[in-house]
Amino acid sequence: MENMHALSQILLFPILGALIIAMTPKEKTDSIKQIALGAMVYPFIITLIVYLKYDTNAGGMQFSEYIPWVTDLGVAYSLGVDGLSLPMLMLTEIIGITSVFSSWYQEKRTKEFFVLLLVLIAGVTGTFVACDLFIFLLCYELVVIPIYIMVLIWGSTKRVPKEYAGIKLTIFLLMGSAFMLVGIVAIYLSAYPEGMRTFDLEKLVLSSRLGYLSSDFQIFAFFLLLMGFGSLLSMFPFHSWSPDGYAGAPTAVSMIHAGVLKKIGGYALIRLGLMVLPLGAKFWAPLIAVLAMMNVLYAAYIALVQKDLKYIIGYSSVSHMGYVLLGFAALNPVSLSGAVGNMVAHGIMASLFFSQIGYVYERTHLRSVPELRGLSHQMPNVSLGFMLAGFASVGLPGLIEFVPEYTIFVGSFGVYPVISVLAISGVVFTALYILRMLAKAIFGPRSVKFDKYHDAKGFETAPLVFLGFFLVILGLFPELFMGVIRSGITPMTPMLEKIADAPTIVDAVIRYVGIGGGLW
Amino acid sequence: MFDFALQSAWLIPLLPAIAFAVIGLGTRQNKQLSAKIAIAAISVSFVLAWSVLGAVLTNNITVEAPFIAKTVWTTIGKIELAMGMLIDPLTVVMLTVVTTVALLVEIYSLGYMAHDPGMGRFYAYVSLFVASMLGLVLAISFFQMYVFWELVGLCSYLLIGFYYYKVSAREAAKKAFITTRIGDFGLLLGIIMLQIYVGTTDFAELQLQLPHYIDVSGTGMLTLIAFLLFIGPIGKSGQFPLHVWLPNAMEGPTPVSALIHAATMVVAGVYLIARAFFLFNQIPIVLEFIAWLGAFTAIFAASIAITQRPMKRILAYSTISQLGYMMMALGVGSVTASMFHLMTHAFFKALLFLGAGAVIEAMHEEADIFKMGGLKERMPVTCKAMTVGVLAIAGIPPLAGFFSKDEILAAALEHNFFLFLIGSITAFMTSFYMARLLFVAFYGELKDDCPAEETNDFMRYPLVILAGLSVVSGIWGHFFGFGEWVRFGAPVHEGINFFVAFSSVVLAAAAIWLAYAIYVEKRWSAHGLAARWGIFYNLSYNKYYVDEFYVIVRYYGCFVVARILYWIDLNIIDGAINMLAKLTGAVGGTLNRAHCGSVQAYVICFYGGAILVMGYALIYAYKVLSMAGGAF
Amino acid sequence: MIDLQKAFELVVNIGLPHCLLLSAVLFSIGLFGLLTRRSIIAVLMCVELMLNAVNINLVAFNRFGSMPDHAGQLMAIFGIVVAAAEVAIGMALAIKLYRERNTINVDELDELKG
Amino acid sequence: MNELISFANEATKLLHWIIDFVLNFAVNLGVPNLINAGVFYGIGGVVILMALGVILFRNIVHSALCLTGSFIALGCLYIFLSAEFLGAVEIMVYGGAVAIIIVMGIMLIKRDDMSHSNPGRGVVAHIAAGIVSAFFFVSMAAAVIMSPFGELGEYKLADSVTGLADLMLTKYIVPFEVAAVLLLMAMVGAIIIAKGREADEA
Repeated sequence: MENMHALSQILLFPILGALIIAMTPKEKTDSIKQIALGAMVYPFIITLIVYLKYDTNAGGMQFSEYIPWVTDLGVAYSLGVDGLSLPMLMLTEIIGITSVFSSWYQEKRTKEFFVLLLVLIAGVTGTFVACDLFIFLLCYELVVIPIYIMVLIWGSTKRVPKEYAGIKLTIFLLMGSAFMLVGIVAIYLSAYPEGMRTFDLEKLVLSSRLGYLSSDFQIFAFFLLLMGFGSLLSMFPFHSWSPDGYAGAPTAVSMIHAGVLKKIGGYALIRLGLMVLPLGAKFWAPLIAVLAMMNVLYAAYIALVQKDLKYIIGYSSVSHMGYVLLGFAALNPVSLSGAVGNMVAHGIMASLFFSQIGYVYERTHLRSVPELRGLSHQMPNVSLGFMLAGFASVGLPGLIEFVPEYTIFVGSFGVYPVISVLAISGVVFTALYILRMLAKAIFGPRSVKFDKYHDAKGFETAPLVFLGFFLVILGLFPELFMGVIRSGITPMTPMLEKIADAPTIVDAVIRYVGIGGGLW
Repeated sequence: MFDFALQSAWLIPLLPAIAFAVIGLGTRQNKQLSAKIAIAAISVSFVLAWSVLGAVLTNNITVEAPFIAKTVWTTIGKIELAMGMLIDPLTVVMLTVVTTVALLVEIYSLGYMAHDPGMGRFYAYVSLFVASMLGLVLAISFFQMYVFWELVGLCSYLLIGFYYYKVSAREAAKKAFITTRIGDFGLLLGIIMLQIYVGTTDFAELQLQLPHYIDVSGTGMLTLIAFLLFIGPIGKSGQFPLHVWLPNAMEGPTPVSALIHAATMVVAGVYLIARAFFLFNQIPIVLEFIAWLGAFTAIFAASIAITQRPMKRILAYSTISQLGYMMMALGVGSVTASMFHLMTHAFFKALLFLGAGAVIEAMHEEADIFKMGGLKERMPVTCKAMTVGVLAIAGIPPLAGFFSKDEILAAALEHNFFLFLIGSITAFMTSFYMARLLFVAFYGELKDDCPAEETNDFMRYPLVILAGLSVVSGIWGHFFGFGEWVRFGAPVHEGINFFVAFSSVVLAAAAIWLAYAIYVEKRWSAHGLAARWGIFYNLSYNKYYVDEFYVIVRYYGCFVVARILYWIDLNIIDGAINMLAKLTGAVGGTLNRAHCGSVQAYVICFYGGAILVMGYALIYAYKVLSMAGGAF
Repeated sequence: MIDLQKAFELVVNIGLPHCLLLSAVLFSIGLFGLLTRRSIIAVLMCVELMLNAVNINLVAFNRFGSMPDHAGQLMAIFGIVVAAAEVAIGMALAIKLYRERNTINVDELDELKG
Repeated sequence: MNELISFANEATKLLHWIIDFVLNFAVNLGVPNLINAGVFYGIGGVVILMALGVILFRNIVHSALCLTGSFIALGCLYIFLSAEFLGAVEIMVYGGAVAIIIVMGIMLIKRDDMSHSNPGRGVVAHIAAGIVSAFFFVSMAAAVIMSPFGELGEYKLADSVTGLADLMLTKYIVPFEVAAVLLLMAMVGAIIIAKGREADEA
């Protein structure tokens, strides 16, 4: 497998599929769908094989590929996966294939839809397998365009027009990429003297480890990255795109965006922010922790009064990202593995939610909780999906979210006790809004107006079966993904111990205000 | 056989779990088959559980030397999260009680649920519940306990909301889950702090490390942890002020009320404290708190139960009251009394609930006891079983409640006289309202339009068996050394404290006589009494307005704050971003005017720019050249 | 005083600067026409003038430059090729435009207006 | 006869001497440069006048005529700059083909009154254009004048046809091919654009 270019296959197969679809006549919608499915099934299987073959004992980058590209700039087509990116890659493929399933009845401009969808998936995949920052940026930018077009053409207008939603989503994505670009270029320029410069991640990490990046520079550059990736991860107060965007976007885009695209923010914060700029990460960590707590509570509160299903899940995802940020901010191996695990868990959960909402909306053209009543009478399978995702969201043991959440709490409590307590109280609010939604939309008396809609049957249950399977299996056997994540986090332990005593923003403020150690 | 059962005790929770999976994925449409699968699974678990009891008795497994087997579930950082089984007498009591009651309830449900289209679903949920509950019982660590603690909460939610098309059931389920969730939040916090400060949540390891930890760090943090841990039981076991969900939980099918909300799940809190008593025992202040809160809950709930009218609600408040009793027993330091009462209570309360279910079904879903009457003639077996149950809970010797309640009261008396007093008053009230229930519903005049008839066999035999257990379990426990076996600390065989026994029997008899006088002989008018004690009657009848208080808290604490935050989100945070966008738009609009559309204007601009660049280049070149020695 | 002899020589000894100046004059005339004419055909003609001015430069540098080959002329030929292509397409567009809009005036074409 | 011959010789010698003398005199006076200058300024003057004609005539046919004249004069200039082949190409391609294309275009478009067929824009546009082009000229001229071209060698170049052919078919073969493709594409494109939609024809 090492020499079979597995990662290239995973990355390029969807693009190949997109090309083939582009050459297929647009009337042949069935063939288009089959090609799209094929273009996702193959990489999914390869990813599964890679996942199972990954040697967690050895750890580190495996399945690496390296082809020099622009040697003058130090750019190379360099791919590889480690314990951090492999779960995210697996997640991407799971959600990618499911998004094809749940777009199966997309009748409007089928051809263009699937071309864009496959390009989108390829872009997201690329960000996770790239070992070269240039490739990373390239793939990230590749993602923006399809999203905008897809929201505009296949989106839906509810509280805000879909054009507004689309532009908001895109602007925030681009804003993220602008900050990120500046940050990455700054790192690129500072890491090595001219002539030795490189975009290669491992070399940048090495440079940081050798002390080429000064503390002040790290603080500055990390701030840029935090703005970029933070807004991508819907960090408070840059979260407002998330509910609006999801509400406007078509099902598949919501699934991919909430499921994986958002996670690029968290992934890159760890991969780039923490590994290359550890001192910067340490400096800003208390601020991130406070914002994370705001994320959790504030978004959970707001989700409580939402009426639109997609808004509830949108705010819910903002709330869950707060846990990820909290896990990041605590900066210890336990909390970090929890953060990565939570990203995986939330990805599967959120896309299950969105696929079920998409099914209901496709049939009834309703998303408002007060109008949807007693759906479980007509749609038991869809209701099962809602309940699975809902209880996973509540953090019920046996479903995927529990172990990562517990891990984050254990990891962060020792570092930020007060913030953690507040964040943990989020589990109560999560239960409040999720159960409120379930109670109103799913349970209750039968409403006759839905009798004409049939339940998800046969192929329509594919997203539920597929995501539900992972939701339960990874919940019952968390070692399946937590083990891989651990192999990615453990090598960072010495670095984390080294920065444990580095100054933070709190120290800086204390010094600035001039209150000496005596008072504190 | 016994050794095999001990080694394979993990099968006890696994079999119902498999039954859940099979029913849920395959046979839920087929009612009879689903029921058979579930009952088969629980029967095997039942046999295994009793075999484990045998194993514990023969293999000399005691509280000090439990049988532990575990496997690593997952690892976070360096912390290994293990799952496994810890078997000691405490576990065995719970195992046998849970499997026995569950088996009887599942058989009873064959009759009770026969006409419900959701019977397959019912058996799936019940199987999942039994599996989770048994997992909880076998837990080796706080962590494992929390995992299954949440799962039983889920099952409780699903089963309360079993009639999901009823708005009241749906709301009750939500309320139950969220109220217990508040407790779980405290429990989770406690467990996390235990993990961080002590380093483990494993019971056996904790027991070893705790003295050392206290030597090093004192009990300050441990007090906080113990308080937080106790919040979980407050929610789950319906202690004041988180008891509000339990009466509403009666919206579920009656067998569920019997199994989950009377006999097993709600006592999980008691079990947790008993299991971790080595921890609580280190911190007397928490124990004191537990005792007083338990006592308060007991008398509080009993005082509500006196005036309630629906049969199941009376029983629900009775459950809360009895749980308070158990908590009080724990608080005064008597694990034995608490667990003993837990066991006997499980039997007679399940009996009462199942009987109530039979009655309510016979009355076509009419639950108000004042609309019943004279059922003794129509349902003789049920009536006899119910009478046994009532006498048992009232503490009439030699029924089960007498022994267990006496043990609690004796322990309380040893600890603090006021606790004993509260306990005794509660016992009096309990006897009164249970007798009231019995007299109003079963004795008195038969109403003309009463549709009730004797129940079918499936429902009758479990009642009889439970009645039998309610009679004998107390005697067994008392005379065959329950106290030597299930205990904390040194084994003490407490004899009957005759002062306590005498006073409680007198009180119980007086209460029953009082109920008889009011409701059968009509010596005093119930209405007249209610009118005379109007304030107390209203307070009690309206459950001290706790529910209303929660509604207000929920409305102002959650929804009003949430609306304010949403307004902030829309108008301030989003507003700032939109403002930024508008500003950009305005700047762009201004610049836009330069785009007049004339190509030639663009060309002018282009060449103007080119001239500027060239001019700059020329000036620069001129400087360079003049430095080099003359331009021309 | 101006050295008359030297000034005379400067004017009479034709060299690179003279050609470049001629090219500059031609280019500027073309530019002026480009900016002032309304007819698209006239604009096109002015563009041709500017292109030719460029070609003068190329040839002049080739003639007076330091490389003894014909590369400059070759570039001029390529320029001519491109200009020919450009004029063909430009005329086609102008005709098309006239058919569609019945005008060839540049100032009436303001689709670019933002 | 001998005398006659010797006279002739003498006369020839004299003639040679006179010619030598005149030539020497002319060279000493700088006459070749003068001729060069005369030719250059003559051609340059024609080019510039014709170019001015292009932009100043009101009748677009006259403009086109001037353009052609300007191209032909430029062709002469190229020949003067010893780029004979290029001069021929210029006259043939620009003076012939391009001029014809433009005239054909004019014919296809303007059929009515030709006297005001080449209108100008307003005064403001003229002033702006004048300023821009004047500045542009000044900056270019300044650049030319400031540049120290120094003594540039004058090489005796080979025959320009041979030299161009050598380069075109060896070193610059790829641009040559590309130019060929470009022309082809331009031709096809021009046809398609000018031809219009199917619907128009139908």
